[in-house]
Amino acid sequence: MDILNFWVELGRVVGEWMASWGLPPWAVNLIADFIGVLILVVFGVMAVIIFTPMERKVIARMQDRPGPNRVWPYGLLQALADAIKMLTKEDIIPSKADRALHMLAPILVVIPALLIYAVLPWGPRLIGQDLNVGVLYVVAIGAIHILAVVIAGWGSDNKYALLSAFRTVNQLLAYEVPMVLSILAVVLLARTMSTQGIVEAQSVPYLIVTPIAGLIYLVCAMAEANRSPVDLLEADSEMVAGYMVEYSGMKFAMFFIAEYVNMFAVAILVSTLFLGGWKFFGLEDVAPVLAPLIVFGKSVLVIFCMLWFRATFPRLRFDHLVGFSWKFLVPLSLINLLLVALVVKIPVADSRLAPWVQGGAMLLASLVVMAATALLLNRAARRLKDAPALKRIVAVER
Amino acid sequence: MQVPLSWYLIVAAALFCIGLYGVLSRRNAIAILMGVELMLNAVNVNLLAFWRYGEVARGTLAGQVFAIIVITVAAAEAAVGLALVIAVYRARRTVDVEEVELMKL
Amino acid sequence: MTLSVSHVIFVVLSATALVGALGVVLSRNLFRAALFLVLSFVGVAGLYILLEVEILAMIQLLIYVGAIAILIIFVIMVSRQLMSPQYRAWNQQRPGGAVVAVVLFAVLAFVLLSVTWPTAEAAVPQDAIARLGRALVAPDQFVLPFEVASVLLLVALVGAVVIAREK
Amino acid sequence: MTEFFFNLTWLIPLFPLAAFALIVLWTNRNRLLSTWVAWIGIGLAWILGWTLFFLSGREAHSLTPPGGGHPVPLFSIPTGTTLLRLGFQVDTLTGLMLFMVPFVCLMIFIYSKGYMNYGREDVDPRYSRFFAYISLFACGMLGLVVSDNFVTLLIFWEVMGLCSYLLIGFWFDKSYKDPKRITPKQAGLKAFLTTRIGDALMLAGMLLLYSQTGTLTFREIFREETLHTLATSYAWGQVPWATLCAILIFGGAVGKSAQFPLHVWLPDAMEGPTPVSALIHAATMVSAGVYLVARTFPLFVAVEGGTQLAVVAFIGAFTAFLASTIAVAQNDIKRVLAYSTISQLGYMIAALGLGAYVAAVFHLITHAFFKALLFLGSGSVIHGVEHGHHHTHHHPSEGEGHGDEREFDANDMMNMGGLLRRMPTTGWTFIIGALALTGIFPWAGFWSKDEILADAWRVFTHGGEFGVSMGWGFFVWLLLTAAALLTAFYTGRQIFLTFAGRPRTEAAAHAPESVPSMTWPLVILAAFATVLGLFGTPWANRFYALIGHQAEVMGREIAHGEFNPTVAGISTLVALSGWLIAWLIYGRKPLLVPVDPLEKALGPLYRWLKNKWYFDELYMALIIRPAIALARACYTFDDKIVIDPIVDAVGRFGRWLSEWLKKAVDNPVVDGAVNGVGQVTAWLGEFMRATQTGQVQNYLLVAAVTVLLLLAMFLIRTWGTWSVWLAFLTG
Repeated sequence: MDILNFWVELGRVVGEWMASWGLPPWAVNLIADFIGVLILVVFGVMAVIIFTPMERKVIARMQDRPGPNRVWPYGLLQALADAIKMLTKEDIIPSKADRALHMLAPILVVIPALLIYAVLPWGPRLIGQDLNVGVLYVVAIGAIHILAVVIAGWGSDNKYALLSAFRTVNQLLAYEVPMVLSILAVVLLARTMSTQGIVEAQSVPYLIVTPIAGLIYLVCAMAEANRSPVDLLEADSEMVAGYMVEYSGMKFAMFFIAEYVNMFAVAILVSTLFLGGWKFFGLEDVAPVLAPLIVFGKSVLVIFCMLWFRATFPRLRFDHLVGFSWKFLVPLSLINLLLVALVVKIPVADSRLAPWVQGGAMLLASLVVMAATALLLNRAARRLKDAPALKRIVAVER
Repeated sequence: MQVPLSWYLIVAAALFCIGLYGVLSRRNAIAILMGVELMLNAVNVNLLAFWRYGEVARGTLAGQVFAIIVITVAAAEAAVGLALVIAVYRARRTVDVEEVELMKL
Repeated sequence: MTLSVSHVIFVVLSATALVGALGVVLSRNLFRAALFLVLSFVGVAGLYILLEVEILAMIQLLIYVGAIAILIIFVIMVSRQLMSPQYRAWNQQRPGGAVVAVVLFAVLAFVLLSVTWPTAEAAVPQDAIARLGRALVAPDQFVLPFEVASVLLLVALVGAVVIAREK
Repeated sequence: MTEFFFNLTWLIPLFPLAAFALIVLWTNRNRLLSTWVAWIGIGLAWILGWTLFFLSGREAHSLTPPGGGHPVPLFSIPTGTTLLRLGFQVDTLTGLMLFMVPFVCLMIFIYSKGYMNYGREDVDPRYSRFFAYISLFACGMLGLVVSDNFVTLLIFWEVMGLCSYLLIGFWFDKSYKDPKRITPKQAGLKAFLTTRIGDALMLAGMLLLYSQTGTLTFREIFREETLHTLATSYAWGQVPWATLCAILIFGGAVGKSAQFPLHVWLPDAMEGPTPVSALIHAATMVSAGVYLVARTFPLFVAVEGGTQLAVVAFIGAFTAFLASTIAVAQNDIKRVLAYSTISQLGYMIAALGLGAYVAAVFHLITHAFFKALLFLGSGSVIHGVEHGHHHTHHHPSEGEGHGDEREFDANDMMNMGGLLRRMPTTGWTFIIGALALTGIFPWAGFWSKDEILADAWRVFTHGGEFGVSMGWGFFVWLLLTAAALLTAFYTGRQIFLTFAGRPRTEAAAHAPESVPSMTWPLVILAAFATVLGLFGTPWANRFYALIGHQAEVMGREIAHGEFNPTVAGISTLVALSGWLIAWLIYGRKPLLVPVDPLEKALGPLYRWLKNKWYFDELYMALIIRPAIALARACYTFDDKIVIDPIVDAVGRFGRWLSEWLKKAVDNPVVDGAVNGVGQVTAWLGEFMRATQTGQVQNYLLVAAVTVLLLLAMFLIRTWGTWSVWLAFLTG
């Protein structure tokens, strides 16, 4: 048994073992698939247990306070305690709410979050299902997530919840457009929509090749995953808890789980699309057994960045948020897409050199565009600063 | 063993007729729009089924392309239609197609 | 006639689609109707996967569920007071519509069942998506409809903004 | 290369036309831009014009008849069975005109900037429009000289007519306290209508030519056989077509070149801005008449010793004398020059009437330069005096009084005096122009005028080439020599009154020298007025070499003008004595009060001359009043006696008829039908209305049912052949 290729070998061995019981092949496949799904789901849900303490601790450190520290050890099992508390809470359904929808929403919100894990690559040949439309699948599944949130908002018979549902449609649709466009840039570069194929195509991480797409995707992914500072759907200070306001106990836990599962999925997607996935300076070829760890490490890095954002930036105003997408991200991602489409058409005689030449050209163009963007933003900001209305506000504040 | 083509076609026909019924009998403009979407879906099922059972052998792609264009048209139709609904609703506080009859003598 | 897994899946999916469709036209509550619409769309997307056009299935989910259905729900939420019981959901020609729909279905089913349809012998090529992409922009194939469709989208976008904008 | 430039001829009138369009449509808000557009337009025309002039001079041998000029066809208009070929051409005569016209125009354009007070607060409010008009004017003249047919020639001719109307009446809002004095608006109208008489004659001549020859292209009309046919076929009696057409076309020239009896418009045209006067009376419009005769000269000489030449010679000589006499008694500095122009044009016409083709064109060219110089100089003087007047108006001095009770006239020479010290450049250039005009050796006027007189003398002594009788030669010579004397006299009078002595008004005392953009054109034109004559000396006559062969048709040659010491001596003597008389009267003892000593000396004759031989009054009594009276009579007849009753009767009948129709037909039949149709429609509408619910879903249901019915019909109809249909579907 090849220890360096442990995961794939393990699957093969288990399969052979089951076949030795005399099961027909389709049953073996079925059981294997079931086991795989189970692993992925459990692993996804485990994200809550891993990342809740991480978030609380990291943010606490950034805000110069200890964070949870009662539950052993160092408060790291706080999540478990919370889970137990929630499970024991009373399940409340508002009397005038649409009961069926109210019940449906928590289920519907978890399902798409977990469905995404089907196409996340953990290593060479280590993937739930290598769909040839992988990233499109991810985006499509995201649509169901929107639906679930809207249902939750509608089905609670609550003013804030309904407002949150409106916001959901607005925000998530707005951020879906630049997200798809930046993914499209990656697809153009990799010439495939399969997640596995995209990882394999990255001789250099795409964050370096097309930083614009990467950053846009990160921002959009945060908006889609409803992370602070762009968590306008549930903004506590504005609409209590948004679509979750009427949910309690187990159903609230479902939303909670979904959020972290989503966040983890997004982090893995970022690392897959832009950070090279399971590739790490050739280590994955030497020891495929380490590939999942590489992916996990990268994802943790991404999640750390998200937490960092959360701790750093104040929450945006809603019209600013939506305007930022339509007026800034969409045009920028369109320009970026245009750049990519042009660059991949650069003719290179030596096919081995092609990715390097194109990548270099792409990076150069991206830097130019970014510089131009920064310049334009600076201009706009300065103009804004000189605007009479703003001057008045500044004067009042002083 | 494959599913016969006629099954798809019958499902599509059923989908189409249900959508038609919705379009014919609903009063709410949004509901009518939903019926239209159902009918378009039925058409798409037909297109893709015919593509799978006929065109694949010839290696052409007209069915898929046509389906994509139908989806595009559906999206455009939904956008404009819903914009109209919103405008009508804002002006007249109703989206009942029988009450929107200012042009009628 | 032997039944296989794909037959079962087909039945499940088409049942989903048809139940969803019936829900759309029969439910009084428009919000639920829209959700049934989503269900129907998902069922149809499943049918597409069964037809081995995954790309169209994903587009179906993305556009129909992610955009059109959500938009419809949005408008329904905006005009939510119209769902109170004092508003009539159906018009007078409901029975007539039902009869027409049923008869039409009967005729279509009769015709469809009388015809011997071809079966799919050929397998779907591996590079179907790439070929679809190329066909859409190939000058000798579908570039013109493609461009016309994009112009249509643009026009619809601008038109929708203009129509729905508050004066 | 030559070919290439010749083919660019069509550009020449296009440049000023483009400038006109640009100014009118776009730049009229920006004065400086308008100025430059006009300058560039005429400047390009000038460059191209001189290029063509030199090239045509080099190619002179190939541009002479019978081949004619280099054709530049533009387009053809189908006229029934023939084609009317329109186009341009270049020959040596055109080249010569292209030497003169655009250059003088350019000088005038440059001058106009200063004259219209660019950059000062009293800048003309229609400044840009002025440049647009003069650009169009230049276009008209340039187009005229390059035309190769009567149609385009007439078009450009009329463009100039329009422009003269617009420009003479440029200050159309000006009015005078003196009701008798003609206003610019009236002057423009007068110029337009008077020249219109000539134009009508010319149009008649053209149409007759067309009816006889079937063509209006010069090249084809001036073919030997065509001319021969014209000369030998008779309109009526013993009048050949050639004579008739020539006289009619000459009518156009009489109008445009202000010859007796249509000369009355030109002095009044002085109401326009001075650059316009220079443009009209030196470079363009009046030259057009002479050019027309020169261009159609072959037609004039087609008939040996015909009446037409006698008419031309008589009118020219008489006009030259008449105008010079009137000029003696004018006080308006520009009117003197105007009559001088008429007189000099008379010289040219008379020369043409004697067959002295080269001399006439020579004089046309030289005259254009020195007359432009004189007009611009007088404009500069007027401008200076006006500014002097403004100056004193702003700072009124106590001693000056008479400027206030009557309107100050800056054109009046009696208000000037002693300006040579105030305006040296203007003064000296004006004097150079005057010397050229009076024909003092060696200035240009001497050579050209002398050639005319020498030719006249030669006709008297040797007989003319074209059957012109000797008597005409003497008559012309006598009148022209007398006119030369008068010319020298009134020119001297003008100089002494304007520049010599002491200022007679405060305005003249404060008159400033004009701006450089006005004086530089004067200097340049003065240089040309000085040297131009040297190209036409009898010993080395370049002009003869250039255009001498232009008029050689029907096998006749134009004699080379030879130097005649007798004639030259007489004319020089006459000119000097004119100057002397002027000096005796005005120069020796400068005037101190604005009263002409001539008035007392000549008595009634002076009044006769001052009132221009009472031509205006004569025309008023003979033509205008009768015309108005006739119109009145016609109106009365029309309105009161014949037309009105008829109209009334028709009206009454119509009313009666309609009343009857209404009762008999309309009410029972038509109304009934209309109402019936309406009722049926309304009833049908009520009936059909039920189906028009306005509900789209209703329509859709109907559509669905229809589809179902069709489907059912199809199924039922093909029931028997069901299997065939299936086969069709599956196949």
